[in-house]
Amino acid sequence: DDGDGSGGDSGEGLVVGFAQVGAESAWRTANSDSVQAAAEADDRIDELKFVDAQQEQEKQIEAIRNFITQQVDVIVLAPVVETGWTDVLGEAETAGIPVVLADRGIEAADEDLYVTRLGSDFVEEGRKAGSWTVETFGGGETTRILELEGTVGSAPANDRKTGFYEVLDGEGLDYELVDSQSGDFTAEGGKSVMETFISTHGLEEVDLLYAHNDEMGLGAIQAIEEAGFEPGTDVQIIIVDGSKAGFEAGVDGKVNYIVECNPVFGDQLMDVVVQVEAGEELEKFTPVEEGVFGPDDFEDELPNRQF
Amino acid sequence: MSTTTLTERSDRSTLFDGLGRYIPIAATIGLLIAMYAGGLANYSNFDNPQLIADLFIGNAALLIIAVGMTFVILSGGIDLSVGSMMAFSTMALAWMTVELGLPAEIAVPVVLVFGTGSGMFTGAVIHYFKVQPFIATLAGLFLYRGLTLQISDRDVSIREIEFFSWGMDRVEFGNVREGGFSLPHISFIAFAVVIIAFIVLHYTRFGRSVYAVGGSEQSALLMGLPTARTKVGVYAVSGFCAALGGVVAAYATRSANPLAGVGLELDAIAAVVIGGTLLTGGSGFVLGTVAGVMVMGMISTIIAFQGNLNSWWARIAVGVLLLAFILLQRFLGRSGEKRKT
Amino acid sequence: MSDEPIVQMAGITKDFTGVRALESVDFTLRPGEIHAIMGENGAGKSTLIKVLTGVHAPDAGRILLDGEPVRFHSPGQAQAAGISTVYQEVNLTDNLSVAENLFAGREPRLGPFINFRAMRRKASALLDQIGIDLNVAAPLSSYSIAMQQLVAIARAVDFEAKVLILDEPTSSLDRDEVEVLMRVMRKLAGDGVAMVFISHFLDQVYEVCDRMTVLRNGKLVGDWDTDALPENELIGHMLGREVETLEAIEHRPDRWPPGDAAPLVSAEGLGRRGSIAPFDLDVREGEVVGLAGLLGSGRTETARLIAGADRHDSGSLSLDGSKLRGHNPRTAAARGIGFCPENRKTEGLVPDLSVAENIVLAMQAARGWARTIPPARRDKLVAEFIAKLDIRPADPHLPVKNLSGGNQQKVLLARWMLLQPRLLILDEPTRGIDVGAKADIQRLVNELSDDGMAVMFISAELDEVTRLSDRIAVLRDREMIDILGAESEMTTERIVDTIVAKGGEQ
Amino acid sequence: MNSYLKRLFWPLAVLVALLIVNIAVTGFDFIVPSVHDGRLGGAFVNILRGAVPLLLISLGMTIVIATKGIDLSVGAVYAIGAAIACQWILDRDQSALDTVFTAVVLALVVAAVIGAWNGTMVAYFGVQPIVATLILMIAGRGIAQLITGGQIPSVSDDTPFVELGRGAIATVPVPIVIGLVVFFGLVLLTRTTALGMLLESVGGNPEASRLAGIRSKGITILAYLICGACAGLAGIIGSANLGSADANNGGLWIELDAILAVVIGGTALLGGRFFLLGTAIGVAIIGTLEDTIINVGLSSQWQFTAKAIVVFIVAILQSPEFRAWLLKPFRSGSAAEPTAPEPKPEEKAVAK
Ligand SMILES: Nc1ncnc2c1ncn2[C@@H]1O[C@H](COP(=O)(O)OP(=O)(O)OP(=O)(O)O)[C@@H](O)[C@H]1O
Ligand SMILES: Nc1ncnc2c1ncn2[C@@H]1O[C@H](COP(=O)(O)OP(=O)(O)OP(=O)(O)O)[C@@H](O)[C@H]1O
Ligand SMILES: [Mg+2]
Ligand SMILES: [Mg+2]
Repeated sequence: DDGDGSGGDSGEGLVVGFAQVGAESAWRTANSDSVQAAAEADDRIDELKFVDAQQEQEKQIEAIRNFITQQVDVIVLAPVVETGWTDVLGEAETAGIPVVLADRGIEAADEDLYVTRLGSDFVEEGRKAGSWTVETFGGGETTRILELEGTVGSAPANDRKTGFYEVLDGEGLDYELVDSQSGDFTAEGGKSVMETFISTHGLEEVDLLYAHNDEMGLGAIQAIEEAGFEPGTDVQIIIVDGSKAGFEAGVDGKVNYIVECNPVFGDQLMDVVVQVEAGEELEKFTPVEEGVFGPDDFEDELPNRQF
Repeated sequence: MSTTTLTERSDRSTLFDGLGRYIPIAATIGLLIAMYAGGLANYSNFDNPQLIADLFIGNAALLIIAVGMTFVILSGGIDLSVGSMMAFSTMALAWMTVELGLPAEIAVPVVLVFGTGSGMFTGAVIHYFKVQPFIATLAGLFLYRGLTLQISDRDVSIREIEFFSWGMDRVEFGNVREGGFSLPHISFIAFAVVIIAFIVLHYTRFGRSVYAVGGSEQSALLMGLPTARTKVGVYAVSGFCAALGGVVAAYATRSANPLAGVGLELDAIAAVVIGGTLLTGGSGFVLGTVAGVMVMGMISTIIAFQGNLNSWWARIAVGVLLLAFILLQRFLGRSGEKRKT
Repeated sequence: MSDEPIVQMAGITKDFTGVRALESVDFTLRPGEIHAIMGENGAGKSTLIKVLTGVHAPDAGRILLDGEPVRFHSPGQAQAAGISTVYQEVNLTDNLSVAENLFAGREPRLGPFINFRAMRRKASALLDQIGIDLNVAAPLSSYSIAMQQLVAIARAVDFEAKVLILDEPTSSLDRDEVEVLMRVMRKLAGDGVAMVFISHFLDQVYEVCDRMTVLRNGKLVGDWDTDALPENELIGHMLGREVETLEAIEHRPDRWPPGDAAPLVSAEGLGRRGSIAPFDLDVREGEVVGLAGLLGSGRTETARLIAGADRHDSGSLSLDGSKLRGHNPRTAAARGIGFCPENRKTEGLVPDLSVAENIVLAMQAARGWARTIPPARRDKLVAEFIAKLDIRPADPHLPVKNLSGGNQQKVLLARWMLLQPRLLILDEPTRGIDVGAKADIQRLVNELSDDGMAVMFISAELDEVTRLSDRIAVLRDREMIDILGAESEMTTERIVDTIVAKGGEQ
Repeated sequence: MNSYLKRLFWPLAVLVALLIVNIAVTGFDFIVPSVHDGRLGGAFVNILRGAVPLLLISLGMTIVIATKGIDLSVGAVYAIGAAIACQWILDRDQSALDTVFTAVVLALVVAAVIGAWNGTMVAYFGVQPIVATLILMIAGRGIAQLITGGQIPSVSDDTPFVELGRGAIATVPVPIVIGLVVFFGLVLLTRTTALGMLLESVGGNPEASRLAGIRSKGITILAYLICGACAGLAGIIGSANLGSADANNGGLWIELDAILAVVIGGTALLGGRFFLLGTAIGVAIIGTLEDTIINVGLSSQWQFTAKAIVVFIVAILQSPEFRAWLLKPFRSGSAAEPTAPEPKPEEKAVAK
């Protein structure tokens, strides 16, 4: 079971199948670009088969089956959801094709169906945001928080929420969640939900806005400005992702804290893919390097931003 | 009395009138074959028989739902709630078996009965209160999605439930490695649904009333056909199929995803229409729907084999393929049709 | 004939929004009798039938069937209770085959499954009985309205019902078919079936009916034995006034010296494959050209080619001697050719639009969307034509779908008369129109042609064609076989002879 | 006219009910506009402002639906309009007025051309409207992403372009002004000319319209063209409001909301009569509903359910059959019908 099969393609490099979630955000397209560019540049990789599943698990499963039929060497999967992969990954295993997870993870019970996962830890991102909140507001009076959630039901939304409150509750911060609504991870959603927040609750009493991603945060900042408040001052703002636009807002003093979620891990992924194909032993989880940035770091970090 | 034949009758057209309605589906199948041949010529491993089998694995739920949709569209209606209903059914199954600890043997019938019942309710609202189908079922689209999210806003695993492991057990046709193929049980569920639907539509009174109502509801009523029963019936069938699609989805992934099947109703409608069924009702075939689903699957297979399209080129490619398909179908259909206006 | 009534309707009242269609109407039907319901367009005949058979619920009144009070909630229930009906507009589903239409809802079955073979066999046998020969497996849509009407009748007759209702079954039928239908009706009456017959053809009514109930403006005028009510009295009851009978409109001999003027429109070798063989035909200003032929002989096709509704694939058409290019309904209208199609429901009216909008539609189309007809002028024109054609109710804002069949036909006529075309093509304009209105329309055709308008007139009633036409083109088998012009030739007998003779030649 | 007002009654009633709920929860501030930076604000004004893109699309959709069509591609055209405008400005002198002008015109023209293409597919190729527009619904977002290269182009806050979304004319927010202009423009276009009647005629009976000499193909194309242009304009306003264009999520599923608004407003999907004012009310209902959910304090999970319930209520209230059914017990209770002798016959009819 060496996977060389009738690999089909003439070259000796690897054929990799990549089942991407979709193109739902700038983060995601930056991620796709990074992986595609890395594969292109890498001599060890002969071809990258890229499929965009438009956020549907059914389409991803279909894509994996097609990869199996094509007898690719390695399958990279960025799962839309955590559960439901048992059968199709089992099929890949039977066909002798190793699977690498990129970005999101899958349920623990299926751990032996993939070799390793390379990606971010959304719960950890939530925790990072939580820690800064505790640090910044701890000890004072009740911290009043507004939250802009991601798409209802999506893993990053759920995990970033979980990690955040885990720390807040764990550290015993005295806080009140004024309101929490989904802004669908979009600027449009962030802005309109924020407008409603402002007209319903006002901003005078609110201390912190926690936005699950950049775009919603940026949308909300506009709403805050249009209502005559100063984002970053009248209300402190945490955003997750760390796109260029997010950092620019940070430089302008409109954002107070950025938790990075790094999409640019194409090169790292190619290394992992090659290792996996060679049968090397790997840790189950290979974290992507990700930082956190406060007001002092924004200026310096901005030039390094790739998306 | 047959001595006088009162009307003049030319012998022309009798043959054609019989065959004319098969043209769209013939065109669909022809184009499907052409697409397959194109794939064969361009991609290695495209000749693997499993590739065709896979069309019926990944699209088993879609096929079932599209069959239900065929009933509704043939009757001149439309059902937008099927995607949400499917997600809701899967989620409800997960909730009943995992949270409530009900045996799956009970949960599955409950879900199917609920799907059928809510379809009947929708149908009754449409028929008796004359609410437009598009709107009544759009309310369903929102409602079932909302209920699904209220059960759980994250995916739920049901792998521990023994019952759901049956669905993906495979039946092998020849050795897969030596050019055979295998199909899981869920594909057979889908085939069974297609066959039953075919028989019901073509060989039962209910099926023929569906066509009659789709042709002209007013006339069907005046002919004394049970239009109320028919209209309520088609939505019940569609609700049942959507719920069954949910059960199949539960089998296929052994998990429930609250955002599953978003936009699935449009895929189903597209499959039905590509299969030659007219949205105005009264004309079409359930076997055309099978071809339609295969076309949708074949398009994504080709894109996966092509493999070098980024997200946007992939979308554009799907659009262009659909366009080519529909225009060719129109063109072939027309040149053959040449019927009286 | 037993005297115990099988159907009794008493005090039936039915309101539609804004219109009182029936007001306290009584109606009695006895077994074995053929009972005519007479009245003008919009008198409420069809509504009475629909109330009886469960299409509409009455607002007041009671219905007894066999002495038992009944209230049907759908035509299906009425059918199940032994009342079989052919409604006015052909109500079959034309996407299904002829056989399926004949047996819809009562298909022969094997177990739960329909036995198509048996169904087709029975269908052929049934059609054979009333003397028509169709491909029962072909979709109904491939046959003309007249054929569809026959199929609808066959379906209703086959129910072996206690009560058979025929609402204008003969409106598009030829004499021979009507003959057969009447034979069937008499036979059924002999078997004790009670029948309701609605028709605007008085001769037919007098030929088969035993009794008549007359309605006027939704109210009962009375009922009479046919023998006791002479035709002019009947008309008086229907219209509520005395009118000159139709016979007053005589054929005007040699009004138009043939071959005198230059042709206005002339077709040379005009034809379309599969629809009508190439033909030559001239129409001169002020001339009425009739088209005669049996069902499916190609009259409609001839008209459609000249009107530009279908594209011709051979020959040419010229207007005032110059060849027409790009002939379609729009350019035809612009060039002064108006076309009233035979199927007003599918080809004529826009059901949701108001009477006024339907009337001005063609005129507006000719002006383009940007140039509206000034409202004042429009209202005046509409009012004028509503009065001229006596469209009832005379409310221009009513959706046209709420009008009775005959009044809808008048709306369609008004649409084209408004345009004052040079050639007006009327395909079955008098179908389903009451005696009074029919006389009006015939008089109108005469008037128009006197004013110099050319008219092409198609009707299933040969009398009508001969009476109005200056020349008659006779069709058979989708071919124009002769054009009769001399005064001596303008008789029904001559037309029939022509058709038969040419048939024999082949 | 009377029946026209009757049609609007139930949608208006639902709208008023929603407003009352909001006022009850958040006080009169909800409805009373306030002024910020020389621009009207306040909850309700914000709702209206935010609903303008939906309004524009729904108006265009109304016209397409009048021809018995439907346009699923409006969401994608919205994204394309937004993408073209933002990308064009981004690559040029952002503060120049003529850049902005060109960007807007370009986006509108492309959107109109896409609409015309849809119309051509329907009118000339005889493709069913749902299918014809489904193609662009899928491919259109790809085209929008192609334009933006998968990024989310953000224009600077200084460009006059953003005034289209955020500015004010005499304190009235620009989007509301645009919405009103388009609304009255379309009303005038369809009701003072014969266009409205011809659209209804083509939608009500295409064959009869053709035989009456109407250029039904041209009219159909025009309807889709207007709809496309409206969707493009909606995209421009939406992206101007945000200062960025999200090709993937901009206007996502807005077609469903638009169709909903049209139908709530009393226009039937079967073509024929259309009601632009009704559509506007439908849009106001949908816009207010989303805020109501937040104001009442329901979580995001409730969004769909609440929407379903309101849609259901509006739809069913509009049904005369339903109202008759509701009133039935009261009527027969108060006075016995003259046609009372009933119980037996039903059994009889069914028994046979
Ligand atoms: N569905 C309806 N809605 C509103 N008004 C209607 C409806 N059906 C019929 N009417 C009105 O009721 C009256 C009676 O119509 P009906 O069809 O019974 O006339 P009719 O006697 O059959 O005439 P015709 O000889 O033209 O068929 C007419 O004024 C007509 O406009
Ligand atoms: N006996 C028949 N057998 C087969 N097709 C028929 C028959 N009679 C009519 N048709 C079809 O019906 C259609 C209509 O016929 P057409 O309109 O030419 O008849 P017509 O002479 O205008 O008669 P009328 O106007 O009285 O119906 C034709 O396309 C023809 O195919
Ligand atoms: Mg009538
Ligand atoms: Mg004819």
